[in-house]
Amino acid sequence: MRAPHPRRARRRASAARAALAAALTLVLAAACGGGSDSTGPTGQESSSGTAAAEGGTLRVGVPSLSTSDSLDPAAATTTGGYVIARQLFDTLVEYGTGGQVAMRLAESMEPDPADASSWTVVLRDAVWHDGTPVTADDVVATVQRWFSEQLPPASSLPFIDPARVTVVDEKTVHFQLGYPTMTFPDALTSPTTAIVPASFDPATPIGSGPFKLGAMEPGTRVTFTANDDYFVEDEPYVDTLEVISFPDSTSEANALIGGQIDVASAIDPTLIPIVESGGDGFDVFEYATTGTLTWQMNVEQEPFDDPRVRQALRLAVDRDQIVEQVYAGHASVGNDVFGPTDPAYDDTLAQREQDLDKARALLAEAGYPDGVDVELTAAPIQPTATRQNEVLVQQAAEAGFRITFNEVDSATYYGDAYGTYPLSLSFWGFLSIFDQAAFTIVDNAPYNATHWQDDEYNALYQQAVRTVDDAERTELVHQMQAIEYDRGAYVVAVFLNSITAHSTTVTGFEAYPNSDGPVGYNFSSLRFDG
Amino acid sequence: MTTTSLRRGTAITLALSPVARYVLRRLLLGVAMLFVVSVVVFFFTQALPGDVARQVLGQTATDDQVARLREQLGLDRGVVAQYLDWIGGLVTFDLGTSLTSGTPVADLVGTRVANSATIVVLTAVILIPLAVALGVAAARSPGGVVDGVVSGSVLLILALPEFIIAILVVVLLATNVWRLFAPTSILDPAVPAWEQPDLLVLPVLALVIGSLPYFTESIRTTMTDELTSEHVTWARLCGVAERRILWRHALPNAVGPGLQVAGTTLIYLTGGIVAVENVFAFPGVGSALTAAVANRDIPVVQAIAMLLATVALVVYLVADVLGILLTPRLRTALT
Amino acid sequence: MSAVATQLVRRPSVVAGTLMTAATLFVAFAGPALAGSPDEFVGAPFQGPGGDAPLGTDVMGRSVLARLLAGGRDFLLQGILAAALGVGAGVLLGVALASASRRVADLVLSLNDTVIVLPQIVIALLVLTRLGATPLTLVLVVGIVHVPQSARVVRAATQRVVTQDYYDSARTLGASRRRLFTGEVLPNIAGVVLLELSIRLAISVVVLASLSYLGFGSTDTQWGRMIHENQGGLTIQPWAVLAPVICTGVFLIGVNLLRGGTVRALAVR
Amino acid sequence: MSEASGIAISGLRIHATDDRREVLHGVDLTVGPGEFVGIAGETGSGKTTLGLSALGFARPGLSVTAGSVAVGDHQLIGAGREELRRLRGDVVGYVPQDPATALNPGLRVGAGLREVLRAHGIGDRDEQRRRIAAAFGAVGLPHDDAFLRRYPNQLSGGQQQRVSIATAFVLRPAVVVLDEPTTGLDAATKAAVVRLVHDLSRSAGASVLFISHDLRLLMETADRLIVVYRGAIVDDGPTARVAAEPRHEYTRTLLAAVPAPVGAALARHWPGPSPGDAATGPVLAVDALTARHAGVAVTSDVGFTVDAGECVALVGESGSGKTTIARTVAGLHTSYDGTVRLDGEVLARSVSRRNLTQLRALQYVFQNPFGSLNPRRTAGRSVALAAELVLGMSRPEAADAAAAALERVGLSTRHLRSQPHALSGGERQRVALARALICRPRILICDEVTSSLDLSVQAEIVQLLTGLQSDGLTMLFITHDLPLVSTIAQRTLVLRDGAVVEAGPTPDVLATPQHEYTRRLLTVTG
Repeated sequence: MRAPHPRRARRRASAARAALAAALTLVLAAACGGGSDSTGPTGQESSSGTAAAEGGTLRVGVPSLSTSDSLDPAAATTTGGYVIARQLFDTLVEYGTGGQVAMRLAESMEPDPADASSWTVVLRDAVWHDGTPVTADDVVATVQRWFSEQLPPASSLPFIDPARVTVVDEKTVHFQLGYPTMTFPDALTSPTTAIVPASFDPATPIGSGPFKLGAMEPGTRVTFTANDDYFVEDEPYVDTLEVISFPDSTSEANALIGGQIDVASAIDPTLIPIVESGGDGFDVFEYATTGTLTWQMNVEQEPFDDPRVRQALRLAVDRDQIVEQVYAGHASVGNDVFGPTDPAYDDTLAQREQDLDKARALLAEAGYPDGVDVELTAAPIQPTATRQNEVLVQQAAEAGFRITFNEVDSATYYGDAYGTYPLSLSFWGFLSIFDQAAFTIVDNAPYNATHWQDDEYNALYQQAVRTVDDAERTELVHQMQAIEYDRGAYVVAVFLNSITAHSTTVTGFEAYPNSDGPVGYNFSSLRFDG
Repeated sequence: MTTTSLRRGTAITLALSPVARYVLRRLLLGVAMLFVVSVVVFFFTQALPGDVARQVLGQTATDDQVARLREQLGLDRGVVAQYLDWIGGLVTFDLGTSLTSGTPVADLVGTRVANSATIVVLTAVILIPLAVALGVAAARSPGGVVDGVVSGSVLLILALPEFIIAILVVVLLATNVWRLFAPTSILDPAVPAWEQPDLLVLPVLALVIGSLPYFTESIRTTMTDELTSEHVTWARLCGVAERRILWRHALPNAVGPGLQVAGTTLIYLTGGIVAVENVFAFPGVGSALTAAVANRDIPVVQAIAMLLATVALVVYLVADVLGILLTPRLRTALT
Repeated sequence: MSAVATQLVRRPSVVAGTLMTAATLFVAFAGPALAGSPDEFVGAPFQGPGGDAPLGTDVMGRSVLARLLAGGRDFLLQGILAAALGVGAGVLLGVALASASRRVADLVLSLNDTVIVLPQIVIALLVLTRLGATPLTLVLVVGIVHVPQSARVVRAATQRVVTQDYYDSARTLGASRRRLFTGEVLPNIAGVVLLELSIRLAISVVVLASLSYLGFGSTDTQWGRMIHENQGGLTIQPWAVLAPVICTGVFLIGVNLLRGGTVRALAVR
Repeated sequence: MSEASGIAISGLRIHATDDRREVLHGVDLTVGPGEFVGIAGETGSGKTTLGLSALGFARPGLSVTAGSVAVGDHQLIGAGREELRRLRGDVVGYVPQDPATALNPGLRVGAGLREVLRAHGIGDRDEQRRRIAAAFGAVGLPHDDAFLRRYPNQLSGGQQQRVSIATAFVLRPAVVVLDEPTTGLDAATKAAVVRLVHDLSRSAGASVLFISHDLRLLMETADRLIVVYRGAIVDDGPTARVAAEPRHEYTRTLLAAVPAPVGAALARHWPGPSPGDAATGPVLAVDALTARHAGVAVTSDVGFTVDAGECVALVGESGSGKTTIARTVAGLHTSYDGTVRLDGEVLARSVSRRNLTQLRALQYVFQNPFGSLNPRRTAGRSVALAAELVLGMSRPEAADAAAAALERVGLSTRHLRSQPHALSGGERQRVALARALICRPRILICDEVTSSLDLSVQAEIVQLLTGLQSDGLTMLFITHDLPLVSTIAQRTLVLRDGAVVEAGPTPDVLATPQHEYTRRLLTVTG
């Protein structure tokens, strides 16, 4: 279904490019005093979309790699770090395309049938990039490394007791937990929990993942080569994967249209028409995710210490308007609770709509009959963040919230003042309801900038994570969500779509709704078609 | 004893040519200026809010972990101690280590510098002869076609920020109107920038267009002054041919002032490149700078700041020295 | 004076420059009163001209025209203030330098040159990151960038004045320092200062727009911000970007024309 | 080049291109071969425009609208671009007014001359070298390689002028136009240059058009004198005839100005010097003055006094230190050893430390009237401001006083509101005088007040000053023009290289100069 037109355009372009390249080379040679006999253009052309179904070089644009991108998956804190972790390594389990936990490096992951106080993991047959097999010893070493080196997974996996992670046989590991929890698999889907060899050295990262590390230019580009011994059949399809950084999605879209990349992994929703304007050669792959830009109301300060004020702000928000104006329709409304793709998500809660009268009444009731002044602090952590904040300022004004929008850069935002802002905006891309709760809601949750604590909610959570029966657990989760819905401190207004623009020559895109990135950063399933 | 040292001192001064002495004096002054710049840059970077340790470790980090990393990075020491450490490194050409990546700053910034230098030099190589040709042509026939076109486009382009020019160039030549050139400059880091000329076309074009008016206008003004000067009038009255007047009598005198303008333009290019690099996703100094500021990678910010200051100093020095060497009045005044 | 005025009026470039400058200033300063709400949503993002939005909609579906009218005043005002601040400080410093002793002047001049060598983009980014991009910080950052260059220009102009006989004449008549400054120096460097001001104004506006593009702009409705936030949609709704660009451009061309015309009119004299 | 041919200008009209104003009104002038013609006229009279037309050239902004200029068979008006180029330099040579700006700063002097030779087809290096040596030799310049490799800025003013003369004569043109070639040169050099031109034209048989505002100079050198006034030739004839029987009123004015006769006292009703304390000693006493510029002494141990009602002249060539002395007295030059006393009281070095009485007592009139008036102030305001500052008058009082003062220096009230740029040089100098006189000074310091004015205007100013002087105004009069002092100063000091070489009553100094230098000054100018 490819029109001949773009092809012709491309050929014309390359002729012009070659001519210009020659001219530039001449100028350059003159500038350098002549001696250079460089051959001008390099392999840029050879890698373009004429590849066969198998092989080829896939060039993927991502928003902003950074110099702090880590080659050690456990230390990854950045987009780039996650991207690298997903290519080089495997987690035991992952969130699959249906939003359910799926096996990855694990063949099976089973709880103690009674209370989930211990879990047994059986590994599939896989080999490291150096050809040696992946064994139970590696898994144990990985876990113990987290705790001995105080790496981030150590604090996000409080239930794991490193001393009681034991090798059963070459392919089996037994986890005796500090306390029982059904969140065990969820917690091990994060790319930071990827399994590394016992002899792991971050300087020369060897993993079991679909790709091996090629060249890395920090903050600019990372190149991977296919791991031919990968355990998923046929994957990866391409020989080489280049992940290229762009400062914004405009240049990413331009590069796609200009034929410099094959996939623009994250596109601002308002720019979809740009890709469409590029002609028949381009398409957009889009799906709903659990990712959300959520407002955090700090309950330790006025005015959000009063639940009525929190409800008032939630009622002031016109969610449909945000979806239409900020996301041009490419998002879905939220209902102040997290995890819409989680099987336990309560979709019976009434959709919260804007109700300005009620909001004003609640504010008055809380002692703010003339409205209230609030400072909103936020960073442009997502392309749409600033716009979403501007809309909130406008919508809330009608309900009596006089919001001053204080925009800072993200290092400032996450600096020492983080957690002290009366009102702020964060992006959460958590994979499940439990994951979200553990990180942002319950007692000791590390990211809880709202400081909201609810004993009833915490108790329900503790009970739910220990409940092995699905139906029972779902019921408890519904109760948790009802509490959040009634008196929580987050305004969950929208869930974002993952929008990936790509050349029509590339296929194999799959939706990973509860994922932390476009197509779950699973680039191994992508291939050139035809 | 005093006489001997005095005499030796005189001998040394006498051994140096006046130009060399001038250069030496300027170099010493330059070192002093760089020292002041280093103090200013250091203390401005210290004032940045946020914390690189937290930036590196991410939000999940505990206060303990942050404190440990800060200690490891040496951020827990006094400001003066940190400054002395840094300046001590600078003196030995050690730019320090990037806080975020842990790699030496020189490695991290090296390719970026080479990339930016490539487009700046290419721009200068195209810009300077072009501006001289246009400026001379405009000055030759004031009110003529070239003059009109030059002043018109000078006006128009002066009114457009470079990033707008860059965006328009992309729309026109890379994406929407014609797809002639690569819209972004995603250079392959494994290959030197100058071996990927197709990716340099548009940034260089945008920079040339953006800095052409100022330079052309200056050349035009200088050349107009020269061509209306008494000595050119007299040369005409002595029967010297117009062409000869242009190239032999007028242009050499315009070189000195022209060099000054070229220097300023070059400095302006290194500063103005930031926005243009952003448009093209160009992996250069400008984008490294904005990223380093955003990540609080202070050693990188400091290194880039010192680099830009040094480049500015050297460019001004070279322009001044060449200007003196090429302007007999100034050169003989030194003697 | 009137001779200069006649010279000015006779030049088409000056007339055109005045018209262009005046028109943009009118749009900018009367605009906020004429504009509909710049924040109201009138359609989907990046819609072409039509209906409630004669110039189409912006990235959030607001009327480009309404925002254009609302966003000029503060933007131009920032540019004007930054230029005034920079040149004002440059005048004080330049005049002080011209009348200071050689030793002091040399020292201050090399400090001045040091500031010229300082990579201003780095300092601007650091300061704006530290203090946030508010109208005040932007004016300060952009204004201060002008000081060293303006000081140099003003110093040269002042030196031309203080070596003139009329300056010495005023001294022999016992004119005070203040009187010498306001009576002899200022009126005679006024032309240079005005030209410098117009150059700095143009640079300020360009720099403000560029900073805004890099994400260091004020969050208020302003032309610079319009360029920044709608930049991605240039190819689908060009008006959202081009309208503020054209307005800024017309203003700058106007200022430049006025400057060029004035220079030539003064030169004739 | 060709046979001696002379130049014939006829019916030449030149217009300004912008406002169609006619600058030359149909001029006819024929100059025979070898003839030395002096062209006199005041600034703006059109004499330079006439001179340049001999090269078929009009300054930008002017254009030839009628008439012809012929040198031998060559027509210069209407000649093709290339033909004109070949004629210029070869058939008609030109010596510009100011060699400092006319010599290309980027060309070594030898190269500059070579450019001209090359332009006229003399490309052979040896031939070029021979011609350059001859040309430089003829004007008395060295022609060794070291000299030829010098840049113009490394030459003295006199040498620069010789280079430009050598350039003009190198191709032995039939006609040479010299445009004020002696302005800015000191008396001795001036005389030498004139003599040189004379000799060159004789030996080359070239017709010379020598343009100058210095009538005295022309009368001494030219065979024939032409007076240009307001774009027309008003007098033309052998020098002796023109001097004896001028045919035009303007020529008579010019001639009257030449010997600078003692004019009739003009303004009898000057208020006169303010009543000082009845000191018996000299009003001004300068003692052991050694002034320095950037550490270098420019005067050495100069001492003199000025008594009340007396005019003392300081005479010397440029660089003799006379202006520095004047500026020291006025408090504008502060780097010196020695003392300056007013009524026996030592004056502070800097003008800013002197009190109002002292400021008022010493008034300074500057050399260049174009720079001494604030261009942003009307003439009336400039004068009134002085009264406000020094006499503490209110604004309306000062305005009245200024009107009166301007009237007394011969200006009308119409000038009150004039901007300086709308005034002529003479008018400006009168304003400057009025500004000084309104303060009723004890001593008026006149620093070369006439040197930048046209001859006829000079006479008027001198007349004004002698009037004031005979009214009893005390003056320190600085000039390079020795004859001028006879009409104005009681006593004269002759300065050379910063030292007084001769001093005494003016008649004695002029009549029986004791010092060789004074004699030389007198011979070259007198």
